[in-house]
Amino acid sequence: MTALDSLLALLLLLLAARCVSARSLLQAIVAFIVLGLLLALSWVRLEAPDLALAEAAIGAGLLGVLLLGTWRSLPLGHGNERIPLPWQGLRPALITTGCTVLAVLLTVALHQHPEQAAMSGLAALDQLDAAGVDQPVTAVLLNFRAYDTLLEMGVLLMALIGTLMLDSPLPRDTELPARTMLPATLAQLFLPLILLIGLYLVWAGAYSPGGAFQGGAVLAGAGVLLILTGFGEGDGRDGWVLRALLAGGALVFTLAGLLLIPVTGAFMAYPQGLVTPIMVLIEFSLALSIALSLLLLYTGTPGLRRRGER
Amino acid sequence: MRPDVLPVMLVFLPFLAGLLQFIAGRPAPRLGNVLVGVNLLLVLALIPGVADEGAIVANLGGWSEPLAIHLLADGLALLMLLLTALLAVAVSLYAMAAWRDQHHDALRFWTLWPLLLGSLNALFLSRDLFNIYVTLELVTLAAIPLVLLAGPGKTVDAALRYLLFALLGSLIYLAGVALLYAQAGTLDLALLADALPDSTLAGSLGASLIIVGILIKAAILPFHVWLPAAHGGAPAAVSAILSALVVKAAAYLLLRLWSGPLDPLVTPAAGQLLGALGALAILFGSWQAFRQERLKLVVAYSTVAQLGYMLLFFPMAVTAAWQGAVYHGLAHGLAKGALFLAAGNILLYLGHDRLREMRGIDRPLAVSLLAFGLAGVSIMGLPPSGGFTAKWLLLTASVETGQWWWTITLLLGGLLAAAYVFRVLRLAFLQPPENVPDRPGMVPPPLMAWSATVLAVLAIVLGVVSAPLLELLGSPVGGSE
Amino acid sequence: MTTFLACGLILAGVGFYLAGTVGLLRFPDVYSRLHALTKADNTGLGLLALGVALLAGSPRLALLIALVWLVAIIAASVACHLIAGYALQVGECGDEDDR
Amino acid sequence: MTGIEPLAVAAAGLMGIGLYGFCLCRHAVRRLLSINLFGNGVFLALILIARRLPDGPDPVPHAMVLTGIVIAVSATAFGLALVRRQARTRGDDET
Repeated sequence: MTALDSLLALLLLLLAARCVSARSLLQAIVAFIVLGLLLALSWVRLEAPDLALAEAAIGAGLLGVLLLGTWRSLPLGHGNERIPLPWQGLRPALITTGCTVLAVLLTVALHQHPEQAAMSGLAALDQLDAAGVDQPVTAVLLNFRAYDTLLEMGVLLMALIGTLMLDSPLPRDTELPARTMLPATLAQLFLPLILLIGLYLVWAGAYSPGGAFQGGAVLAGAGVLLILTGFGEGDGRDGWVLRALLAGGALVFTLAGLLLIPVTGAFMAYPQGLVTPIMVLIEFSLALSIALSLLLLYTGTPGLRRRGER
Repeated sequence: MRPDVLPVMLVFLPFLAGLLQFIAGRPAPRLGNVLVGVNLLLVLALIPGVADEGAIVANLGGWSEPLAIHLLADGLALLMLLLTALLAVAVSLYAMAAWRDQHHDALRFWTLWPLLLGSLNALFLSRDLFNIYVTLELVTLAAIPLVLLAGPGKTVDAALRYLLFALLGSLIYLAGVALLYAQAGTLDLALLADALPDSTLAGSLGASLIIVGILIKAAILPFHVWLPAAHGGAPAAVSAILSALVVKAAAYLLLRLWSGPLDPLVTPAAGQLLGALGALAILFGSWQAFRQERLKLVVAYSTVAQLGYMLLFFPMAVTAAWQGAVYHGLAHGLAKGALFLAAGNILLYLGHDRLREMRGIDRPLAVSLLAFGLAGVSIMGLPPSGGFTAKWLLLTASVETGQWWWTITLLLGGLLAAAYVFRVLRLAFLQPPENVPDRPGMVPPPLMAWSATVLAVLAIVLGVVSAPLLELLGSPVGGSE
Repeated sequence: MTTFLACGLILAGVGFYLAGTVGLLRFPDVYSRLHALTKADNTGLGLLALGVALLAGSPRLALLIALVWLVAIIAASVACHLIAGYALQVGECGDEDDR
Repeated sequence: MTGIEPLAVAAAGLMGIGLYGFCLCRHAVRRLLSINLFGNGVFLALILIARRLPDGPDPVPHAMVLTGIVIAVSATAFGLALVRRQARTRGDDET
């Protein structure tokens, strides 16, 4: 199977080189998206199917749509540039040397294996019984290292606030898709399926690959599809319910951290009998926050509405 | 109450306030001001515990050692928390006056600022490598929208450049974390030093990547290019936070990691290299500050220079240098906050901050100029200010270790600082030309003038109260005595 | 026997993919490229799915594979339709530097 | 274990190429792409590291990757909004 790995590695490197060196920005973006999908494929092979799902949905899918939309909003020819080749000048030569040395050192470093296995990982697998879920990654994200996830939700929220301050939504498609009914029909056909998969992923995260992040990303993808096919669009206004849902993921952690102190006497520790229900609550509010945040990061607007609605 | 509730509160309460403000959708400056008050009280309440026991540790989630995330409040963290809390109070009062009539901007400020405060507290309290990565991102992504408050059209270039460098810096840091985790199998700073095997390539490369990533975030010399435009272009209250706290947080991490988990991996040569970068930053930044034509850029380049002093700990690595570097961080934080707030007042009054057209503002802006002058005393390192104590400690260290070249750097840096501070003051006190045009701006309200002055006075007072604070700080964990 | 058949199907599928890819690379304009891609690749995917389903061994998995195949060809044909429509509307795009 | 792991080479190569692109590209979208290439290399490295545990992949690096992806994507989305705003501001200046 090393042959397949070698092929994947080679393709990844070629696509990365293409992404950096393509003269047209569009081609660079396309190379990046394909690279994301191949990366997801390689992660499946590395026993990380849930991460592959996240990379395909968020890293290649959602970010890809966003990159393409941004490219379309730029003036013609914007971002087309030819970067200097390594031998065209001193600076490129030095940078090439530096980056090559770094890559070689990293390769060697990634082949150095320590004597003992990772302590934290072993501990996480050891204490899985007490975590309230069976899936180790979900247990780490929502329980063992829930604090990280809280902070991460903060990052997501602040990236969204920053984006909204710029008041630069993605331009709406006015000319193209309206001509044909096919995408809209397809969206109607697939939407229930996508929603089902999204919710299933959130739910299944407790015991099999999946979880709030992947589920949220798939739900956000459903939203993107609705916008692309003309059923919905970004709205300049927002409401407190929407804002509460956006902040909900971080808020539920914060409250769990603060309110449970008198109950359990510890911080961000969930009382024994209630672990599973609390985890489910957290997981669904996280998924909803993630889905809405990603969707609004895509539209670049504070609110959403159905097309044509005032 | 258990003492380990305090660090948890310091992170969670600001987050709660920020989130509630976001949901509420209309600005509540009072909530923000209550929050910074409570924040200061919580930090003060931490002092006796840390003084008695050396450190307070809170375990999040109650899991066992290699897995759990801990919050750690030791002397170093406590001093940074104290600096943050003091600045937070002054900046919040200033901001309350500055954004009184602007609904939208006020809402954004009072949403982002508590979140940034919580993130900074979280960063200072963190004892976990990956946690630090997330808090660094959190701090950056709260800081950049705050820069945009000065008007997205004007600041978008600076913000974009800031974001690009910050993102690259944190991913380089993360690459280092990955390598160290591969070697040690834990992310906990307290366990890392023991768990790392001796001198492997992976360990050294990981440590180097971590340090380079942080250097980019801290805007140390070759990576300083994003700082002046971002700090110079932001609104005054935000510039004060960015210069005094946000870049300082990255420099703090360098001190924290170098003297703790990375101690077995770092070499004296690396220390000399970092010191050299610091020295270059001091000389280059000061010279650039002297050459600028706009007041806020003078102050921003001064930050590039002043951050260099904190790096002088690394080549010397003795207790005096440790204390000097940290003390310099505190003194510079307070003084730089005062300088930016005062500069903001001048900008408000004149409508611009071009140095050559600044003359004749001594009477209407007396209080702000007093703040500028007092803060300048600390920046120059004249007694009895906090800046003087810091430089004195660093000088002592350089004599103690026999590394005379840092003595020269320190003296030159002081001279150059005096040059750019006096240049500003001289222009401000020059008599105005005969036909003074009508001033378009307004005299800043007393709250804005005095919040700057209070910070400047604190920067001076810092020089007098050094003994108890230095005792609280102690000596570097892994370093030699 | 089943394994043998499955291998044959998968190999045939790969052959169709190969042909489609060659077509994508060698054909001159958008329409003929789409022609090569959709026809050859959909057949290739069908054969591949059939082969994998035979190997899967459980009806549940085979059903899932059939679902994947169905969704993939629907998506592919709609995408093809959109690309062709766009090409018709905007005109042929050049190979390089189209924008 | 002996021999070279191809995907480890790919991880290191992605980081190298990403850094190269960041240093030499001028346009902000290209620099964002380069940063994401670097990030993808880091994530791949973390997943490789997670495989070193004898019984099943190590969930801690996996969680780090998941967190990292969300952070990288949201920061990139913010960056793209900045690019759009910058292009608009420049367009207004020219007219």
